[in-house]
Amino acid sequence: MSIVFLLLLIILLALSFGGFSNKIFGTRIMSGSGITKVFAGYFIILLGAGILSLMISVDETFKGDFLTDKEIEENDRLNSDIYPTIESGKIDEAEGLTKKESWEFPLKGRLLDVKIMNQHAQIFIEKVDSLEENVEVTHYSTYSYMDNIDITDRFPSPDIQLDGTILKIFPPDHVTIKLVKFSKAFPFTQFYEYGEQISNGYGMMQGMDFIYIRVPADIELSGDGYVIN
Amino acid sequence: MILNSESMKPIYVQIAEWLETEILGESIKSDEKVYSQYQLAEMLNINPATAAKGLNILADENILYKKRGLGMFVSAEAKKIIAVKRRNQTLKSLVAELVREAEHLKVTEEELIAMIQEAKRELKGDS
Amino acid sequence: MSVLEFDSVTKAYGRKKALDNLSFSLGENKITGLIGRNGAGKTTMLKIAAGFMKETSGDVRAFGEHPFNNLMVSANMIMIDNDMNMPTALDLEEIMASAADFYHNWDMDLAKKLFDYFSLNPRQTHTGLSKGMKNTFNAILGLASRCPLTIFDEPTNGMDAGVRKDFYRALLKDYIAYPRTIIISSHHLSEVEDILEDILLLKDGQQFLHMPVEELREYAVVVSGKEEAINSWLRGHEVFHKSDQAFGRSYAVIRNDLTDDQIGVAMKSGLEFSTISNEDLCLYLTSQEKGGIDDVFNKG
Amino acid sequence: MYLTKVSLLDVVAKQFRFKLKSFRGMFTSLMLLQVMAILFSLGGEGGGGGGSDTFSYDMKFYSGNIIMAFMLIWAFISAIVVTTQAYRYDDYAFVANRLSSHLANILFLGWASVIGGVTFALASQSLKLSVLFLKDREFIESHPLTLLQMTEGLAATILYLFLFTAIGYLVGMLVQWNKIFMIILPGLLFGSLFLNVLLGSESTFVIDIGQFFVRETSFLLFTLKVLLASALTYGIAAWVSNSLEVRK
Repeated sequence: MSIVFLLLLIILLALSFGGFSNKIFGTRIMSGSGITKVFAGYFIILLGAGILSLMISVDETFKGDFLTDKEIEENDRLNSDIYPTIESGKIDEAEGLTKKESWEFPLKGRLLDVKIMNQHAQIFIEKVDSLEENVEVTHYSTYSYMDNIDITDRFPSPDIQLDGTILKIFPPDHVTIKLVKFSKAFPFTQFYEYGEQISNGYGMMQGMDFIYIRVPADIELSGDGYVIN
Repeated sequence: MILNSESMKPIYVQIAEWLETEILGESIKSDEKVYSQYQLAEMLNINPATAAKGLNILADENILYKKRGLGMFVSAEAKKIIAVKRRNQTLKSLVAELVREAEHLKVTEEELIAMIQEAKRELKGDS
Repeated sequence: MSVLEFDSVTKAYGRKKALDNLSFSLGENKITGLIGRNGAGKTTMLKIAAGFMKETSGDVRAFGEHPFNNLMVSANMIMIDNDMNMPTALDLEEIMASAADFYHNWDMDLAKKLFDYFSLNPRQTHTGLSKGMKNTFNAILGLASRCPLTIFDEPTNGMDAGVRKDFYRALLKDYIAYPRTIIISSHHLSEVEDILEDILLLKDGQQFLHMPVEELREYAVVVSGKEEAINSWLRGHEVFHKSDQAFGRSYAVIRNDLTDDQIGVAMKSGLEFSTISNEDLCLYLTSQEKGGIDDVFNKG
Repeated sequence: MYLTKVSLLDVVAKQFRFKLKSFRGMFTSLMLLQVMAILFSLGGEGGGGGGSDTFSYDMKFYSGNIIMAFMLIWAFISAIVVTTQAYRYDDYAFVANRLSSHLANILFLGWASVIGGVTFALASQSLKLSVLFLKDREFIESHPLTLLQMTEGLAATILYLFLFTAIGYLVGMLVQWNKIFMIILPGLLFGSLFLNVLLGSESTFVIDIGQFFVRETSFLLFTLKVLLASALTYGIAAWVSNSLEVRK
């Protein structure tokens, strides 16, 4: 981009010494006081558009929190040791996780077959003494970003059903996001905290989904899922 | 007055002579104001300095006199001075030329005088 | 006080000297005609006087100050020439409005009246004008600005005869009403000489003559007659020009420093005296010593 | 003889008024370039897409950067045009000296930068408005700004434009001084970029200069840098012009 810009600049520089640029930039196309009127008209149109753009924007914009570089870095750091944390059964202590939805199913019998129809999520199963008749299922996920915008909320939780002794985890609905992103020109962002961010954000980063299942300690498990204890 | 730039005479001389003729013909009488250099310049489309030079010739010959801040006026003796001057200069040189031409054409003195007398009669008859 | 003073001014372009040790001084409120052949240094001199160019050596003073890059001189001087640049974006009316803003003495009433008289179009641009119209417009700028030093360099180029006459008349009338120092350079001395007070004749970048124009008229005299008679009589006189004519007659332009006796002697030997127009005289005075155009054909 | 007394400031003010009229063609070119830049910008600056089995996304980027680039070129070339002979001589049709001419030019180019900056901000908003009307997409604005940041951004835009007029003015004067600079300057620029690629180095002279301004995150320091650099550049240009005849 910058090379193209410079090339353009050089071409225009060369042209600027010919009669051509004097015609374009000194404009002999329009002379006389007509120019002033045309320019005033142009300015009014711009002003109208500018005011309109300020009035419209609020409701139309994409919902999502804007994260700073620091927040993203912090989240990345947290997410890097999320596995060991969860594996060691300390999910409550894990940071950087969003608890999205939880289910509770009454259990009949001592058998539970966990069946994943969704390859995306990681399943962890913890046997808990305090539980007797219920299965608690919780969907956690790490943050998802798109260009520094937190879109974690955009991802729905999977549908989870207990069918007899089979816990079925269905895939979530397919999510499609079509976005248009507008950024101000560089002089407007230079003094902002994001000023140093020259690249166009971080692209897309989809968070990890964890399905955390707590079952009574005496249950007999089969099927998918990593059993912590 | 029409200036003749092809003439032998410089413009200021032409102006002076024209003013003399006006004074002789009493278009401008004695103690009357003559044209200023600026009026002359504008009338004749010439530089005011040239016009001033013409006026100054006449002032030097006492035909005109200056009144401070008012301009130039025709003096009382103007007509007399002009007449004397013209007799002494203009007429004299015209006569000299006449005589020279007569010599060329082998016209005798008597014949010449006769021609002059005839011309004079004609002039009188006309007027 | 002299409005414009050149003291041994030289302007060199490389080895060629456009002005060579030029000295003169113009008095206040005079109309001076600047006369000279092409390449005599007229335009160079005027541009140095106007402060557009810097002299190579010598001293130039306009209103007592050095004109180059001088704001005071610029504000009190206008130079009208053929390659005057005007912004392409402005129409003539706006150019006049700008001039009014810049020049303290500007007379918009006069400008407008002249503008209408010469049938110029206020919406027209300067570049769109024909050469004659452009010079007419420039001349209006020069007159209406009423600068204490007003310079016209070949102002009537491209104007038709009627417009030239009107312009010089307008110049004279405005000068009489508002005297100021005016320099006019022209190829056609005959059309301006009546309104001039002084004449400055340049030759090869040097001052050749600087005198009142009425004196120039008496500066030289033409003598003509039989070739032998002329040739013998001319000895001891300053001859500006001599040419042979048909029937063994000769024609010479000489310095008019003759006594009545000398004239008498000459007339006796069949020589005739006549005057010469200033324009012709200037041509002879400034001609290169290469003989006349006839010699080109004679030798060929 | 009555001579008009003049003060430099008075003449500069008169010349500035004169230039407002005589250089107004520059605002036509500004307008043309901005409209062109908005049209270019409407194509978007690129985009991205991708996804997984549960998710897909598609994103388009728009920004005011293309318009800004056009504006910088406009500022640069307008300043060069001001230094060309025809435009320099225009000054001497009326009252001027070099100093007044330079000062009036700088004043005018400063004014042009202000007009350029304001219209740029508005043009950028117009682009945003037209992007908002892309109904099938959700809109995000990457950096919603506070009023203060907006003001700083506008000021910075104007300062950038002014800096570019200064550079253009110097380049123009150098070329007027000696046409050889028409070859030397692009040569230096190209050469520097070429070296950059050849050596694979991070920085070259030209880029370093750019970074000096672009990397500055303090608005105050940035303002100071730009003003000083512009003053220096204009100063050098004025110095270079001293070897030119006032008018031929």
